[in-house]
Amino acid sequence: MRLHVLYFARLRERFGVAEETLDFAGTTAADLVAVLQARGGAWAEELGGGRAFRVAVNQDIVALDAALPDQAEVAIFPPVTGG
Amino acid sequence: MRLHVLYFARLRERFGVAEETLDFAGTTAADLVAVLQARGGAWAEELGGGRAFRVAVNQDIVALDAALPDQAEVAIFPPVTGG
Amino acid sequence: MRIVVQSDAFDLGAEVDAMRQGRTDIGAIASFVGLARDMNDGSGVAAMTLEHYPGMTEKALARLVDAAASRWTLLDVTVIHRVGRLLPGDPIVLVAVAASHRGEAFAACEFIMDYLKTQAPFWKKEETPAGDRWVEARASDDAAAARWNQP
Amino acid sequence: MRIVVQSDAFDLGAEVDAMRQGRTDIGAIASFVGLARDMNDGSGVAAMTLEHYPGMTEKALARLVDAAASRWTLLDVTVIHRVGRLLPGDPIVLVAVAASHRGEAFAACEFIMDYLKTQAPFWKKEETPAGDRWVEARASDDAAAARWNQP
Repeated sequence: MRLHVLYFARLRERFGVAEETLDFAGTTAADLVAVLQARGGAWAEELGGGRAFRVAVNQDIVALDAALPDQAEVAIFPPVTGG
Repeated sequence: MRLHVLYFARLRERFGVAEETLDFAGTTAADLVAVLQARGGAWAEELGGGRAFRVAVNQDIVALDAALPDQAEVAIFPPVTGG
Repeated sequence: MRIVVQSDAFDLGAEVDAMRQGRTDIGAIASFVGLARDMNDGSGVAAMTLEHYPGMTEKALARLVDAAASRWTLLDVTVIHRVGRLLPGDPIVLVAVAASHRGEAFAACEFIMDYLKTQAPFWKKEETPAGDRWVEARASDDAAAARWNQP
Repeated sequence: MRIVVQSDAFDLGAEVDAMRQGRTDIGAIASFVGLARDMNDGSGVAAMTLEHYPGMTEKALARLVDAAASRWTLLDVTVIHRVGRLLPGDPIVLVAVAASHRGEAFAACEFIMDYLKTQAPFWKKEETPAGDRWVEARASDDAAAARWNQP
């Protein structure tokens, strides 16, 4: 399936990318995170379990076991700090 | 001793008096209330135990056993309803 | 700290702007405006008149603010209460509390309102279709104030 | 219900006046303004920049307001959050809640702020003497939001 993936705040800066379109062979948000983490470097550091992050699918925050629909807009970002 | 006594809101209206100066032979706020209640009519109805009222001495709300100093400003009024 | 009893309307925006003017240490301003409603206790209300105890009122409000300031770390507090005749929709009371953090600002603002409702010498008289009536104190207001005494 | 994300400043007085304009059923308006401080985590802050997730932000704020409206009887809610670069003393966020009674207005206003802090996709970057830094989420904010789930 094809996913549109967005990164925000510290993750956007550390990955050096704000958005990308990916062909994805997995099923869940956790599968996608594993694919990204395997890129190594900042990807492994930020998504490898040491730091908290959040995943939103089509603009709703989801748990990592959530299934990803084809053409989903998936966002990965740090815990929020507005207000 | 001499007391300056003020009445507010419903009590002022029911007693038909906003303030008066009294010569008082008692000691406590309860003694003063007993004197006023003995006037009968609205005084007995409002201060006779059936309805809640508050007593302030020199602009602080006090309990009925509070001693009254000479020349005190004593106010008697219903529970407050501002805000 | 600013405590005012007045018959004129107040300006929430101007009061809050005055609190934060020239300061960069305030993180949170919680404020409350109480308004006259057209209904109370199941009856229409055409207008109300607020009576108070001049002299004691300002002292009682200052005591409430002092109690809040001894309980939370506050940067500024404004309390304005109107007296006289008010129409439905008119603002009656304003409480604004500035603090570094929101939890303190919210708690102190609600605390001051809850105690104002039971401790400050104001009385409301309502004009209803059945005639004028003095508003009775509510047990729920006593309960709201009492919960701040719980551990 | 009014939910806005904007870079411009907002006007608390005008927002609250707009809520009550032409109405006589509102008894209470609780409001909150969060401001940029000159200090955070022990360091001076010269400015901050707020980033957000356009599209999701408005949805997330609407969900918070809906959650509050399903929990308390509310008459109106306004939420305005600024984005972009802000200086110490600048207002960041406004939440105003109108209700018949003050307990509901206070609770809903604080609830919306607590959940906004953990659910709405905004991120702050601070300019400090040691360089720029992303603000870290606080455990105390998670705790503040979690207490609304208690029975």
